[in-house]
Amino acid sequence: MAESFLTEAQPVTETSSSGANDVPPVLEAQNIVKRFPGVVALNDVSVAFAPGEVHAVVGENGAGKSTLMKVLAGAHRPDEGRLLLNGEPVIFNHPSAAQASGISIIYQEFNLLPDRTVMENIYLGREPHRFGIVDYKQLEVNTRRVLRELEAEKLIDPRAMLGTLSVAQQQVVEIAKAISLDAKVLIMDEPTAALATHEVAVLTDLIHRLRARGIAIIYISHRLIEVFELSQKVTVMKDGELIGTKPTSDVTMGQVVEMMVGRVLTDYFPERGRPEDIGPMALRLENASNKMLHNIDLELRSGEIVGVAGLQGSGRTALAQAIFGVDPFETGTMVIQGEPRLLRKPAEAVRRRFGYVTEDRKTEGLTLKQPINDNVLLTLRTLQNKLARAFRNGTRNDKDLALELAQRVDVRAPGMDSEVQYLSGGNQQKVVLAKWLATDASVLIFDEPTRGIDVEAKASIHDRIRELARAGAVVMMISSELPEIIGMSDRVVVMWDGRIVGELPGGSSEAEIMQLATGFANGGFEGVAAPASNPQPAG
Amino acid sequence: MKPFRILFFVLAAMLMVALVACGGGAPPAAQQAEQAAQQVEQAAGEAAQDVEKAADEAVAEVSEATSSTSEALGSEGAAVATEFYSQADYEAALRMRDLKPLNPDDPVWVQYLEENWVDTTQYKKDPPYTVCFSNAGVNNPWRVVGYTTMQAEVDLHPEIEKFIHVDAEGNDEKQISDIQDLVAGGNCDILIVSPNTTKALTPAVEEACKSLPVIVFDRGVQTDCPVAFVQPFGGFAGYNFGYEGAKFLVDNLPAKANVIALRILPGVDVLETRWAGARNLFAESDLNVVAVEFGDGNNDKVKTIVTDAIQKYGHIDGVWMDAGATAVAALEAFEDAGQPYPVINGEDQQDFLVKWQQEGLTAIAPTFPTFQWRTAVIAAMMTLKGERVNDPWALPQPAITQANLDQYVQPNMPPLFYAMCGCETMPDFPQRWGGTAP
Amino acid sequence: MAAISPPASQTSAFDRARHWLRDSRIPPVYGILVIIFLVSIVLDLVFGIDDQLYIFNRTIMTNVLVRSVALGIVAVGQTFVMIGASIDLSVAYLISLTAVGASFLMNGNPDNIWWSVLVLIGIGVVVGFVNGTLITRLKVNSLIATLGVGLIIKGLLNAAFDNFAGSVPASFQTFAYGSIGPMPISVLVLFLVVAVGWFILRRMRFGAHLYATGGSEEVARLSGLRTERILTMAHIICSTTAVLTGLFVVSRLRSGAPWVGTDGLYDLESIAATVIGGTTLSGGRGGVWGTLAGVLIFSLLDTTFNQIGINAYMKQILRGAIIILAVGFYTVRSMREAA
Amino acid sequence: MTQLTATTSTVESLAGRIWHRLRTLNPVYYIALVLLIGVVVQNPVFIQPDNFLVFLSRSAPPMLLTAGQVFVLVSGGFDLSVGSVVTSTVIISAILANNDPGTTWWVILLMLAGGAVVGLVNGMVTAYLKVPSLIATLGTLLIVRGIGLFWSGGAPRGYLPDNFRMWGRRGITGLFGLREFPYAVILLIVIGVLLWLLLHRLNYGRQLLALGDNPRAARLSGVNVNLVRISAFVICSMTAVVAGVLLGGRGGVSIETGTGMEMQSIAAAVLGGTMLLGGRGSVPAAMAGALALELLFSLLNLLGLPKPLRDAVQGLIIIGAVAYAAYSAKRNR
Repeated sequence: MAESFLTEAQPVTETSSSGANDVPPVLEAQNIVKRFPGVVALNDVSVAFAPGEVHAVVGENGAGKSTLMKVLAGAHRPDEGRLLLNGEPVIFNHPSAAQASGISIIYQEFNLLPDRTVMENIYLGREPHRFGIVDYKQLEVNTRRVLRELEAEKLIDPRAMLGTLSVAQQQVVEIAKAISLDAKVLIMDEPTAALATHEVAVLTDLIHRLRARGIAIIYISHRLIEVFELSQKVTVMKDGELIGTKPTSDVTMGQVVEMMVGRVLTDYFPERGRPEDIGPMALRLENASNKMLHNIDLELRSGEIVGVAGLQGSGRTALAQAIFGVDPFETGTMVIQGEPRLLRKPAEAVRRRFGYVTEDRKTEGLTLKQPINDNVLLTLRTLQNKLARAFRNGTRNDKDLALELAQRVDVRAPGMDSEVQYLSGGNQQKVVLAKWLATDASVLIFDEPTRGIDVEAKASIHDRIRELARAGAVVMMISSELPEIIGMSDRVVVMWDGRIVGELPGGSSEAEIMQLATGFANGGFEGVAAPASNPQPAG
Repeated sequence: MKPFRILFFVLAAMLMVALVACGGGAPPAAQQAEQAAQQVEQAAGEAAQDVEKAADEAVAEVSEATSSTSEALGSEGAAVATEFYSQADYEAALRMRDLKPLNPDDPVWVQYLEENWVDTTQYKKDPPYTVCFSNAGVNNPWRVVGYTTMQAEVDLHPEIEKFIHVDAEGNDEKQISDIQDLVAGGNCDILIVSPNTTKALTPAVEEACKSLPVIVFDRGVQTDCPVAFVQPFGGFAGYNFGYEGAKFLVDNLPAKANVIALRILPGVDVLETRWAGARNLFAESDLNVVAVEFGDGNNDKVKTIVTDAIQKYGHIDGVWMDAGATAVAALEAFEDAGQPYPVINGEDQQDFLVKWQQEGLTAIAPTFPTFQWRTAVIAAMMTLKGERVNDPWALPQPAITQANLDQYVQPNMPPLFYAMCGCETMPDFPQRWGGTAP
Repeated sequence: MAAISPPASQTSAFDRARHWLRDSRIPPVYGILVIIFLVSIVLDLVFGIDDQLYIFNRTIMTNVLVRSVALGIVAVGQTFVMIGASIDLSVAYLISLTAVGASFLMNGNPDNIWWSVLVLIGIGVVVGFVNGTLITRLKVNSLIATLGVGLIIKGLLNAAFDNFAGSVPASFQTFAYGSIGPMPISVLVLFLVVAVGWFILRRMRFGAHLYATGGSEEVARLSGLRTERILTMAHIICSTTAVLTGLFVVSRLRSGAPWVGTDGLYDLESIAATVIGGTTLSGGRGGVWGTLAGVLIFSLLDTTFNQIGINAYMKQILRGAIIILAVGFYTVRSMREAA
Repeated sequence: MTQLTATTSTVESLAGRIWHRLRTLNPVYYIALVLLIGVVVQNPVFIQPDNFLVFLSRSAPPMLLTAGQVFVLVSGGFDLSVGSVVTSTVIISAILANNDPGTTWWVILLMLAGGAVVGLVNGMVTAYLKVPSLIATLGTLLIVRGIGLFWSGGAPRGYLPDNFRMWGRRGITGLFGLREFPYAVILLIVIGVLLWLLLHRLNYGRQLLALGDNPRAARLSGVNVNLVRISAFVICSMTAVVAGVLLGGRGGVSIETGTGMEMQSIAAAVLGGTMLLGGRGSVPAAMAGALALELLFSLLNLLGLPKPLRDAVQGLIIIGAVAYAAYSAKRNR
């Protein structure tokens, strides 16, 4: 979609996917075209998926992967082209039709209901029943059976409310739901996005088992390492078109990246901070605690990027939110520029020139129905409540400032008055960044700054983060992607169970970080999932 | 957009049905009305000796006739009321107009126009008494003045130990529950009911009659079981109210004068009969009733209606109202439009009376007197003491005219104080009614 | 706090009761109901105009239940749509329509009862279908769609009838006035409606699907549920309960007038009772037993206010305050739980 | 998707720009225009400046009420208490003023303060107790109305003095050769412009829109969420007081004043393109929505449609307008 300044991608010649395995495909898409007003989301895409195979689909954001998956799963109807299931043409009018044909999809955002029990979630729409009356006993039996197949029956109580489960447990429920559908084709859209590394291992294990059962798995991910570990075939998409499908063993990671972006990416990360950039101590936490965090001691210096590593739920986000005053510290001190002060609410943090790029841009970072202009200026405006300055809103001055900021972070959009809900994930993230540039934030906290965005936008955001540090800002960066932590940080802080369990210099190895993050070094190990708390009877 | 089309079709069909139901065929209705009216007169005339019997026969035809009449009168077929019109009642009201109180020396609130004595010895009881009152609501100024007067009357009777007031807030359903509660409580010696609507409260009153003596006043019920029904003109006050105002307009306006009829809302019996009382007279007159509109008793809406009517018809010469609470707002519409005041009927509210006196209007104020709230208590006391009472108790229904206007203007009272309360001599007047000592 | 807590085996009866209450999933609104009940007794003792406590008068307590019937039945329907994250403001007008329609169609003749009831339920189904279609297919906000449909019903009704029309036969009035033993039939009908509502919501697939639709329309749709149909069905159920309430009202009044529904404030009060009962406006949570308690709170207050002879306007003020406080208590409580 | 440049508009020519502007103009303006033409065809004298001003001054209270309601609606809430605030303003003012012209000013100020208190209660209950505003304001609806009626004993007492009533009833005479330029219209313009500035030209308004769009994002961006939310309710209640002063002035004391205005104001705002549950809305468009409804009432009246059918048509039009908006929003995606 983005009008690339790069050289045109060289079309990769289609290599026939024949060879070792000549199993007939279970699901095949032929010449699919899908248009949205003003955009061709899919242009003449043909691809086939074989049983017992993990087929990775990769591409930048906006490449059309998700649209293709929605077409396969019956959530969108293609404008042209057709789908073949076991060689027969099929038309899905509704996701349920695809589901009935054995095609299941696990979306990026969980499709589960927090206020319903596990078993109700797994069998939603397919409850065993007689005359419309649900047989809850049978439902529980069925659920237990499915969980047993996944070797997860001890992990999850079928009668527990879903909202009480951990993220990883919920992921298992999602997969259980797909399995229970007797799926022949399982589509997984970024299944590891919300998982910590060791949780990924459980998932990988599960995928191998599913594959052995002859299920075709379509696996979408930005994480190329996983793709290469798991998949037998890889399909690359770009700008709504299919660039090529190859056996994974035939290509290198570099080649795939090249197909994705149309160039060789040599340098992922900007240069690390030089000693002369790193300034004096600007923010210090002493023995700070709240419900989720225990005795946090932390020093942040200007000009330095501090990476925060840890598993999901280790308190990384809680730390960011405590510093920023969302869920403030209850005891302890925070010293800001030599002045002891705990921030009690975000407004106070913003006034002190703190910035917080949240983990989830859609629910926490952006006002989706407002134009780019207003999103970029939102924080600045909260600082300008004096009447005289307040009137600047809408003036030429203001618009120029917003435009300048948007250009600085390289937002691509039809205009400053386009609503951010219509932008791609990468551009949305850039808008969030611009919002904090507007206030000249001197302390910046990034929580998963590049989650779910494409390679190009990623690099651009990494550059911007380093630039800010160079300019003297205090930067704290939380990330689940260890390469990002390692590549970006001048110093790495590792969290576990609401505590800081170690500090490592920049450039430490993944192994060193993981040892701390998984708690090996602390004499304890918390499994994939905590036991289900508070089982609730159904009813 | 298939559902869109289906829905549109359904809605359009609903709308068309409604248009037809509203009497789209207005033009021939006028002729029919005349014929029907004549038939009705005949029918009524023939049955004059035996009114009771004739009423039943006439009702069917009458309803047809009056509905057409109202269409002829209303702009384009104003809503049709059939249930509340009875030719016999209308004539009874006209007959009452000629009657004088049989006990002229007593205060007006215990006067009666006819003798309909019933014996109450079976209810005789020794004091102290617990009097229960199920009130339709105190949701308009008339009812507030009435209820205040009633409380003052209760205070005059030391033999009443407890006075239990239950307010239905204008809700039929609630009033039924209230009456059931009062009866079930078993403490009431007598029950006074001011029904919210005639028809809906009838079953509940019938049920209550089985357990204790009941007095009904203000609006009626369709049963004879209460000991007494207290109302001016013995239940025909509505017809007289409307007739009084309409007659004044007919007498004081030239032929072809434009008249607008302002009503509160359709379907309430006391208001429907008022319009019925006026409608016949207008139909016979040469006045030009240009519009019949409902203003919800809302000053703002009334003003809008009158302003629009003045704009549309150029001039309005007469205003008939079924209730006077918004009379001043209607007059102000004339002031604001720079037009001369119309000939108008209001009611006995202070703001209207004051305006009338100040501006020298050509006006009349028929009343639905609030003193009947006193009478209800008095009737209850008479019942419990075993004295005979009238059922129906036909109170007089005085109107305020130019001749006696000065007597009722009391600028120290609130604007929506109803002058015909018979409360001037009661203790704590005027403070209790929200007034200031003159 | 933790330091001096007794060992688990020696928990007091109170603690055990508390845990039992928490595990039993009794809607917390029953706590409010009990509190209001106790307050009523105190008020009656202090300010009561009767000699004895009305609470212990069986007839009056039965009347409290009878008072709940009209609002209770329609509030069950309102609970359905609110679980589906929708709302229905047209019920008051539909109640009027039913009341008028019933007395008009039956016109005092007992032979007309059955087909009239069927016709009216048919009208209810159509109205529910129109509401549901507007909301699910044309994507009109439920508040506006049902307000608009309500206005249309009101207009058509007032155009056709401006008055009490006809009457229902005496045999039909057994619905409102008859009783089986000490129990009024209407109260039995209320409990039946609540029980059926509970059964549909908690035991039937449709109920599970409705909760899912209200919890997240997107999730439900992607799980293969026909959310449009489900929500439309919920609206049809709601309109049907409104018809039932209308039938109850008319059997009580003997004859229906176009204003009985709106005067009864059934639209806003059914929403308030449902919310007090623990069903959230955002959908996916709640149930009919909670709603029943919400309705009982209203009628208990009505009766108490009558018994202590409180001024009608003061009554309004108190009622408003109780709505806010009850729901406030709720949300604050759930916030504490979440934290 | 291109890199952003200073000139974002792709349309160059003036005519093209005007056409673009007309095409993207909120449809409510066209609805209002069509209705206006309809009224004028039925009643040509309507368009005479004097008559039109009378109409405008009559429409001023609902228009102001709608403009105030927009503030709450864009913040993601509802205010059902405005009708009660109007009623109580009229009733309590009459009691306090009691026909003494000397009291007018402090009574009006007191009423505005009272309105602010009601808004504060609405806002604080919504913001701190987290009660959904639909329920919170339903509660205050009962409370405010109850207080007004309790104080007066159920029937209006006292008079509104003439200098109080002039705001809704009188005007400046002899201006531009007009019979009278109503004060209500002046107030409408002044307050309308003020509210427009507040929502569309002040930082406050953008924060309010952001809050309605995504409260959590707004909070994390430093918006003082509670303050902004509460102030929206305060603004709404205070405009309701102004509407009450105008209505009391226009019609005099009555307990019926204000009934049903809450739903009407919400419907009018929605007709003007305000999105329920927040994030989108415009003061001028909402006022145009209110004006369109008033024009519709006039037109239906002129057409001689019986009153009941006017309700039905009003219902149809509201549904139709919102369905159209939803339909075109879907098409534009």
